[in-house]
Amino acid sequence: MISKIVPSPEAALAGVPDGSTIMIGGFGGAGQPAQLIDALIDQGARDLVIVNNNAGNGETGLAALLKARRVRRIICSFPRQADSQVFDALYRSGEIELELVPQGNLSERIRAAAAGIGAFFTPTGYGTLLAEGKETRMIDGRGHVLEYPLRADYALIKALRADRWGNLVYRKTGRNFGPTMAAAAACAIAQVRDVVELGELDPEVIVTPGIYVQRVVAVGSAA
Amino acid sequence: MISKIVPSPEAALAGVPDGSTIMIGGFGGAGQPAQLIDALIDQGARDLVIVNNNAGNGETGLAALLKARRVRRIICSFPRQADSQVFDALYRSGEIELELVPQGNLSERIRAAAAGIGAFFTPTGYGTLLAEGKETRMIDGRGHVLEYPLRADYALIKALRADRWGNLVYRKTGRNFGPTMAAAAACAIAQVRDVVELGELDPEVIVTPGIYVQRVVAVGSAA
Amino acid sequence: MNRDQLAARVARDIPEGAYVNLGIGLPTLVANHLPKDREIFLHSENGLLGMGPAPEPGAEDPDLINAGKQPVTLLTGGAYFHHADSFAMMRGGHLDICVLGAFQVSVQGDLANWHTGAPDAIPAVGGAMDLAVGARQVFVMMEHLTKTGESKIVQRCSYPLTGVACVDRIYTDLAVLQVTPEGLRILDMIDGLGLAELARLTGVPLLPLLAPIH
Amino acid sequence: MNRDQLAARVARDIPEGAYVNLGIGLPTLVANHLPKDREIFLHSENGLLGMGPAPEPGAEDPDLINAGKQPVTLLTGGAYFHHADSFAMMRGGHLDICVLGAFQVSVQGDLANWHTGAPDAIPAVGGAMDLAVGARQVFVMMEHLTKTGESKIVQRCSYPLTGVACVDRIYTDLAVLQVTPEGLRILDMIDGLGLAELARLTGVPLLPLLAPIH
Repeated sequence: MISKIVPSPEAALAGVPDGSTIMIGGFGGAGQPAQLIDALIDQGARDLVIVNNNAGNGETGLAALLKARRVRRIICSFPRQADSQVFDALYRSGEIELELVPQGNLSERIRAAAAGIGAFFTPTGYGTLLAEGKETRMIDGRGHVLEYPLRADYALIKALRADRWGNLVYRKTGRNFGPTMAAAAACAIAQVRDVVELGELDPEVIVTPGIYVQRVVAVGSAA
Repeated sequence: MISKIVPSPEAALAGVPDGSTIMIGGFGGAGQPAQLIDALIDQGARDLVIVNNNAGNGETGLAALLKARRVRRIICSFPRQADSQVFDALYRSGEIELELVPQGNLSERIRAAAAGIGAFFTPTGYGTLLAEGKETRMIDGRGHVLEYPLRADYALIKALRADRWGNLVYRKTGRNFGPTMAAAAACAIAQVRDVVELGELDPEVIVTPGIYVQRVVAVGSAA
Repeated sequence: MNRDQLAARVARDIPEGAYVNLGIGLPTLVANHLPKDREIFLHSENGLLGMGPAPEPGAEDPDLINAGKQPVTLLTGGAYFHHADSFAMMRGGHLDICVLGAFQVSVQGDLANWHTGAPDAIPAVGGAMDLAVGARQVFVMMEHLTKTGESKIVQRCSYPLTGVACVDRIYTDLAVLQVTPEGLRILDMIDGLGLAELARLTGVPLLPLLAPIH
Repeated sequence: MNRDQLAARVARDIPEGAYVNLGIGLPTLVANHLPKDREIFLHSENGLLGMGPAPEPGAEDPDLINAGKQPVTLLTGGAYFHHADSFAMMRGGHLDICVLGAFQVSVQGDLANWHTGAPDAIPAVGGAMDLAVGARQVFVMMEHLTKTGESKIVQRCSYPLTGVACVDRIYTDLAVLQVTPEGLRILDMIDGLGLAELARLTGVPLLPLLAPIH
């Protein structure tokens, strides 16, 4: 009998090696896998490449991971915010690399990795600083930039409910990057509020089929 | 007050000009918009380009449209079947053009049109007859073919339920091409079993948001 | 024209049934001025369509926020989707209108709104470039002049671009201008401002109002 | 080895927890032989994961079919999705195994299974090319010889290709062969068949069994 349920965030993060590329879901607080990020901090892997929409807020979560000097490089769309002081300081002192990607290209590169697309031409970013050095092409009279898939070793995401096969449903705008990051990572780890019995999730309504999920941990309403 | 509901299949097909490119959903009988196809036959537009997974079965539906000599060209993945005699005869006599596309490339080209992707490299079909004449590229040591988006003037699809904003949910494997075809067409027309009040479709569960749907017709359980 | 008047002016041009994304900052104000008798569908790029107003105090839901990370509500009939689907919706040309703030807009419709280009600035782009290229019509909404009195409408942007030739219309506190192949055409001006004065303040050639558009 | 024995032989090599697509035709038989004590997830490219057996007569649902357009059921815990998502699942390398029929397989693992190449044939490809490139392991399941006694395992395919160097393992009524950079290695043979006889029937060089694999 297959069960992807693990007993704790610690167990969920077991075995993450140094140098891993890790996608972290969430947009603002919505969909942010806070317990998994804390477990990653405790777990100790370093020299990480992180993919997230932002680059940490305040002093907790992703910002705390950065502050612990565990991240070599961050790939994101919107690092600078009012409370991104940890990232800002590391960036200004040259202690972290930044790859800035327009948000839709970030999403689509993750989706391309999930979907086995080798590369794609997108109009987003054409003619801007963020396309410098990239291959471009006019298609139907419009400028496009060639972008490549973004894969990860791990994805840490947050969903609402899961079953033992790893099927997931999300809650409101907490869905955001979860489904595509899960599918783009070799090992997708989901923290959920509840684990339910197989069959309690309506097959019409499952957003992430279990094929994309390797480990699930229930964290209760703390999530 | 916005309502995309139209009173009949005839009204749903009003104004389709000759020469239109029309996507038709369905895989086998599942998700096949039979009433809309019949209404297209009645409507009279000719010189059509049809996008469908198949090329008609038996003597009804798409096969009847073909038999009426209304289709100039068909873009599909699996034309030849035990009961595709109408297509077979037209093809052998040179009366219809065929563009044969691997099924996943067909889906992904429709999705690219919906998603504003200019072109994409796919491994599917590389090194085969269906890639002849196409641009290819090695990416990470693997051969890829460059494929372009497939857009349509109209999409005819079948869903289970809709509301007046055009939000749709589907039923089981009847979902198939519906969501992507709706989003790839300038005018997506959905036949549904039931029209429900706004708010009766759970926002977590809507598969096709109304932005992708222009006309909806309820056909009852005949669908 | 103050910020609310400007927001009301933009709102007036959004027709019933339009699918609209309102960018972060000044454009957000437009939501407050949409005519109540029109059904207009607001999109937020973090994954919702049919965005409603801010919740009552105390009714905020941390899982229901907009692209500016502010708590919002969902209208009856709205829907949620994931990020890649949301940006596909934007990039695919399905939104009728997006309204964006700007540092500068050029006469060709080039947009600069994400980066000052200052050497020590930490850049952040978010969804700005996707909105710029994706919507059927891109409206820019901004002050006509900088705080130091320079025109934000320019022959050529000096700030790094967000998108090339992507802006369709510019709404400022002084005028409404349409980007056309011939140049910027005046659609509307505030009362009491003359064409010569507007042209002087703007510093680029302007084509006069052709005829009333409504 | 008859068709059912062959299907049982393939089924034996599918481990618990595997995500598997069984192609149309002969591979469909594998489903009947999967060990009942293993949870194995069957995918069908028209948009379901967790496919169950055929329904009882009279319980067919026209909206619940497989890629062969036959009525099927959904297991408890299964899920539906749309076509583009389904092919993304295949192309993205998420399926552990797909089992395909074939006209020919070459020693390099080239696969020909969609088109005879006959000049008057009407071609039809369906999802064959997507399955060939997408799954982590591609198993081919076929008769070793054509009806006229020619080997279907060839130095170079004469039929049009479905995919290049995509096959990992070949199951026939005579043997199981692994495609390796050094050539085809024998993993298993039916009782009573000698290596020399297998090599003679096959007509291409074969590498002998190294050691028991289990």
